[in-house]
Amino acid sequence: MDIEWYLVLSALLFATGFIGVMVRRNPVVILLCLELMLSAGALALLAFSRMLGNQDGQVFVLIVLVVAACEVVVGLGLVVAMYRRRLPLDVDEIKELKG
Amino acid sequence: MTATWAWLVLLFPLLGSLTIGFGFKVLPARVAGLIGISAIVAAFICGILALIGLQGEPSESRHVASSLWEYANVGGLRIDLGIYVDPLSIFMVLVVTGVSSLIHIYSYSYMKSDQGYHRFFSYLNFFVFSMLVLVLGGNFIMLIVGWALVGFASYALISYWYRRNTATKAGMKAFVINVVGDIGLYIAAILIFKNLGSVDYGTVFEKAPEVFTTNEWEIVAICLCLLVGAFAKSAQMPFHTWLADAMEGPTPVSSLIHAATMVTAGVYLIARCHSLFELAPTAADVAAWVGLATLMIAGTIAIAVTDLKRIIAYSTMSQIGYMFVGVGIGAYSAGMFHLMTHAFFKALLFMAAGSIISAMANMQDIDKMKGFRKAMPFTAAMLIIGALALSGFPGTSGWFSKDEIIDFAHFRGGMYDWMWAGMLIGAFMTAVYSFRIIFRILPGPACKEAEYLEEHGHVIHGEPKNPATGELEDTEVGYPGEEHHIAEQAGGMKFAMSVLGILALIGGLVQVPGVDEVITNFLEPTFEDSVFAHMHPSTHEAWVGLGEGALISILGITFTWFLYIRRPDLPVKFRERFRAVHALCVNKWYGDEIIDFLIVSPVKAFGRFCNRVFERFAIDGATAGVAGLTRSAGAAVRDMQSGMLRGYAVLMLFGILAIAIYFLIRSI
Amino acid sequence: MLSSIIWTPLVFGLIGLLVPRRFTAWVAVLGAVITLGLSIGVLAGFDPDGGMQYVTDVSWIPGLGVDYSLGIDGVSIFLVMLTTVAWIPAICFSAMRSTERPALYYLMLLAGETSTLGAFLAQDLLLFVLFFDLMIVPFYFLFGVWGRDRGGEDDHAGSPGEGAVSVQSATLKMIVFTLIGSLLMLVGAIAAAVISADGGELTFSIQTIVARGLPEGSQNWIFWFFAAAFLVKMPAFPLHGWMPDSYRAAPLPALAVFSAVLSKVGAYGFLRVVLPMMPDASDLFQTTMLVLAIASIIYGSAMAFTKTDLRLVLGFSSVAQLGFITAGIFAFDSTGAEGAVLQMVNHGLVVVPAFLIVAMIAERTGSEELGPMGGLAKKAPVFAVIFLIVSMATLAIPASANFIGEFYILNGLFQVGAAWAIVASVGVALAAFYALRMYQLTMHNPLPEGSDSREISLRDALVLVPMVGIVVVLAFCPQLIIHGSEQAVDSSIAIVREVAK
Amino acid sequence: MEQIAFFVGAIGALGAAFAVVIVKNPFYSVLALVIHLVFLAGIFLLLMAQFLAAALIVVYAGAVMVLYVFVAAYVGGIEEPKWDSSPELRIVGPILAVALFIAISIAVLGSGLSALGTPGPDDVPSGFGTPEAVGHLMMEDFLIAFEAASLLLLIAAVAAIVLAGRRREDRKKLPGGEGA
Repeated sequence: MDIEWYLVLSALLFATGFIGVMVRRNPVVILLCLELMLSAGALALLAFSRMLGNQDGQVFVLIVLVVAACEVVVGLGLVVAMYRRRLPLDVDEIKELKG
Repeated sequence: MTATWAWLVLLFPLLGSLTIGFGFKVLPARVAGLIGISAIVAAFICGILALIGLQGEPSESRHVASSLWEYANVGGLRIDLGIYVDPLSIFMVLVVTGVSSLIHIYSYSYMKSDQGYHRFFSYLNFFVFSMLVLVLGGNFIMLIVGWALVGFASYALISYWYRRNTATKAGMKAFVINVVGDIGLYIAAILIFKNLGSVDYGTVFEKAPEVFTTNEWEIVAICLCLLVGAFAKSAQMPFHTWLADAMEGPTPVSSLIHAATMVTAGVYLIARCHSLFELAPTAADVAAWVGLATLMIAGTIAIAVTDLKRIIAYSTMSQIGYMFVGVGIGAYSAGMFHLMTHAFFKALLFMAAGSIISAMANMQDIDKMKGFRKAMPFTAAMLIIGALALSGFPGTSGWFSKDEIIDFAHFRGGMYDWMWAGMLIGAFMTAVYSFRIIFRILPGPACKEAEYLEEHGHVIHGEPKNPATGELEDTEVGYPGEEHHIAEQAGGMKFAMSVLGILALIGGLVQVPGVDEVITNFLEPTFEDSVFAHMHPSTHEAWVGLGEGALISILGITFTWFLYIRRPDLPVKFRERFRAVHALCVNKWYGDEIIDFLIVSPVKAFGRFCNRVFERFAIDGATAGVAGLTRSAGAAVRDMQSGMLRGYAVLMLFGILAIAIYFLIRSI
Repeated sequence: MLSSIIWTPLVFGLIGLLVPRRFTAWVAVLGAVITLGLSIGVLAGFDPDGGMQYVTDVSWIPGLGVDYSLGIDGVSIFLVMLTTVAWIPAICFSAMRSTERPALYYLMLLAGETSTLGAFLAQDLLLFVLFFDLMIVPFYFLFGVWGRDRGGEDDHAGSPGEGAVSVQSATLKMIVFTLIGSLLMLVGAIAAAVISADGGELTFSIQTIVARGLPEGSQNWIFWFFAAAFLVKMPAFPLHGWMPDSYRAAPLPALAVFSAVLSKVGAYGFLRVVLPMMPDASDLFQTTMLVLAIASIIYGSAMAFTKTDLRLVLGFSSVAQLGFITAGIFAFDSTGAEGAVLQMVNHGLVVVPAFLIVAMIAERTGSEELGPMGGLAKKAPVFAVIFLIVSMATLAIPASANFIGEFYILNGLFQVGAAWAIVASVGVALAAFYALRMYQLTMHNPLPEGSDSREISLRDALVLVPMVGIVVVLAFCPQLIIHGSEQAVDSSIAIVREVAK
Repeated sequence: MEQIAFFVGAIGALGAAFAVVIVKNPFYSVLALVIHLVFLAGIFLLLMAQFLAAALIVVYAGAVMVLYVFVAAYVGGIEEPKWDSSPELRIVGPILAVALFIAISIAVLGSGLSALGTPGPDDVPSGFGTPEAVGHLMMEDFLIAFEAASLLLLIAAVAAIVLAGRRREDRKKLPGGEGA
């Protein structure tokens, strides 16, 4: 299987994730979509790693996974905090940071 | 050697001023006064030694230039800290130091009870130093330096009693008008440098005839700029308004600075630059005509005002007008001669006036004075001598000097005959106003101050009042003290006035037409390059002129006698009848108002406009505009900052896409 | 050597943070004095005909061609001397009074000295811009933290006649104006370096850029980018909008050095950067610059004699004086430019004591407004004489070095056109009026109730007298400065004179 | 064989991804993501990344997703409100995403890398993608990155506790509230 295919798949997954970020309003789902985009990135990295026969890319992916985990932890922490404060779980409603 | 003596002439007054100034806490008042006097006397002696040294030279090389160090030198504009000694400057040095010595001696007694004794002598010595820089300076920049320093000293002494608002205002007026004159000199010096490549007297006067043709506009411009300086310093029209106000200063100051020396600097300037003025006859005529106008107008004012010191001040303006006419029409040595005799009799008049004013407890209005003849015989005698010399009574010094100028105008003829006529009218007015003082103050029943003096032997104690406004004085600071001294009782004053009285009487004998012409001969080396050097009225013509002068003077005195002694009701009637004329004269021909209207008000209005309108709307407006722009730009961006997370995502995507597309297009 | 001059003040400022509170001020004084000593050492070894001297040149950011390059010539040496001299009285004056948060205050003052010296000594365009921008930072804090609101409802001391000013808005105005100028100058500097490199090796060295030259078209806009920064800093009409408020809010010792020295950096920049680097543009815009300069003179003088706040009188008189300096520089004449350099030093030397005197007057009368003052000379003859000398030097009375400076400037202007000189000389007459008015309304006239006429204290006299002494010495021999700077000034204007021909 | 495996994995991963985006209930979204990750792990295997495939399943699909499930269950299956403040995003979003996809594809395929058209070199070092090889790299070449990542993880853990933990004043206000 040519590397191109993997890269195109990765691009598709990334775009799908982005659609989710733009369209959905539930923070949990947006976080999930971010996971999608990250995994797409990981896929691209692995594809290049395979193409070059170099395992550095695999280490990158591992780091990406760690970062993703961190992001999940913080993101979900925020979601829980929002819920605790009886805030609506809708990113459009949470806009106190506007200028 | 001559140069060394000349430098010493400068050094002594400066040292005196600094010693008194720095030692004001240590030195007893008497000692300070003595230091002041001895510094000036030392300068006078050095002046005489310099004169002897100079006379030892052959006539054609009778000028010495000397320089201490290079003061500034850029792009060919080299300025030396230098002096230029020739008969003219030595003449001025002797007049200045001589009269100053006497006035210092006078002040030593007169200012005795003043609280700022040290300050007074320090300033006075500094003034003499500055005046000597002015007359000795070896280039136009040194001239400007001296010119401005005397202006400063004059300011400091006019507002010497600085607690008086009137005094500080008068000082300011004098200073600012003099700075305007300084600027005239700046521009003249720049023009001279531009055309002649130097500001040194020697080079300038030598090269000027080669560079300029007669009445070329540039030389006329130079001379007119010099005249601005001269008019301002010598209180000629239209810069004359400050001199009368300058009488706020102590009387010795009026006597020294505003009569005998500083105000005649303009005459010295024209005489010094005579080779320039002869290349620009138009400018010289301007000087003469302005002098004539000033002498006549000042004469009318002097007849009308009633403040004793101001009458003498206007007479000073008038006499300087004569000098301007003299040096303007080419009678240089006559002009300088009149400068000298004027210094004698005008200083004398002021001293006598000071004596009377202290007897009046600082009142200066001649309407209130009467009958001092018996109370103050010595002062009265001196006052009469001064008035006689001023009005040109036959035999006195004023007779010889003034009539020499008048005569020269007639001698030149043509347009100058008009000046001759004008000056004769002026001479008549001179006699009137000088004897108006005499006849109002001396004879008649004694006023209460004179009576008090006669009975008690000391002057009456008055309320401390500002003589100009009648306000009560703040006696705590800069107060002239309980009493000034009067000439009858103070040795110093008596001595100074006696010497001046003698000089005023017989000083003219040095220059008697056909007999001896000391001044003319002495000054000849300076003026020998002049086209008028060998133009003199014949002895016969000169004596005819003197006869006319004597006639006018005696007529004037008789007329005044008739007016004030014989028919004292007439002046009042005149005043009633010609109310408008009288108002014009009393208000100094509205000179203050005209200057105020033409210059001061527009400048003030401009300042107000800048402050209230321009600053507020243009500058603050622009600042506010910049701030507003920033704010609205912020507002525009703020709207994009919606807090909508998804919106941000979209924007980010737009950005990513834009960058991607840019690189894609580039890679094609 | 030059590096040690630049950094010594900052080092002492930092030491001041470490020592006990009561020594802080004296550490700062020591730092300023050592800096002065170093600069005197440089002056002693300075050769007036030697061009650029004491050169330090270390590669700093090689990729961009930026060097840490210092050097001193006839123009900068006297401005460095002025800086190191001017800071001492300001610091001593503060040291004799208690200050809030002294360690930080002196650190800021000394950091200001470091950056100012850096601007005068930098020979690399980017280094110059950097120091130029750094200058404003310590003064922003000095004005913002140690300044105070003025002229409010009950603020008798703050000259209510001139309206109210808050520190925040004043400092904000100042920083916005200066930053806009500085940013434009940064753009101009980068553009100058890039354009002059023309694809070759990039360098910011001023001398190299001057040698390479800039194309005429680019000069025209780069000129204005630099001019904007310098004119704001001076400040010149009509870019002085920040000045009145900041001057009123600022603490006086800091204001003294700010007005005396920082304004000169702008004029210095014209002479060091603009004229040699952009000769064609300078020639092209000569008339515009002269109009601005003359407008500054007239406008500054007119404002100075209508203002009643002493600080504003001095501030607007600075506007007028800087107008003279700019006019002298843009006359492209060796007398004019030399006069301008002389005047920079003179004005700096006069302004420092003037502002400190204002502070002392305020201590006596509790006010900085001219109206209700007067009569202070009553029991303070020495104080009055010092102020009199300062006022006379301010109005450039002949016999002061200021007069020689002004006279040379007028002479230079006259070579451009008589009308310029005549209009400019109106400023001389107005100066006489406002300087004397300032002196008279404080020292003369009756003493009002509540004012305390008190002689200057010995310690304050020790601060002021040396400054006045320098003014007097220079009055006797301005040639000291002229001789040292003539060659450098001539070389600064040589290129533009070529072009102008 | 390889192609079949790829297409199965690709279709499964894509389908699950769409499901994540489309499904209304967040709980189902989480489950869809788990499915997506399983298919993705298969594709990882095709790329000779055995260790990562395992890590993806164990750490991600296992541990992290459990966290999601907990949170989704905790906050409840909230339906999104019908009213959308910016409905145009429903159209604009996909269009932009497609544009992004096209841009990335052009960038990748048009880059002219000749190796893209190959399945990659055959002579990969032995043990490519094994835990041993990755572990060596991690402990030798990328030690700092590894340590940094672990620190990041620690910080994130603390942050989560701070964020989700109940504040003291909250506790005072609601003494009977749910424990933190």
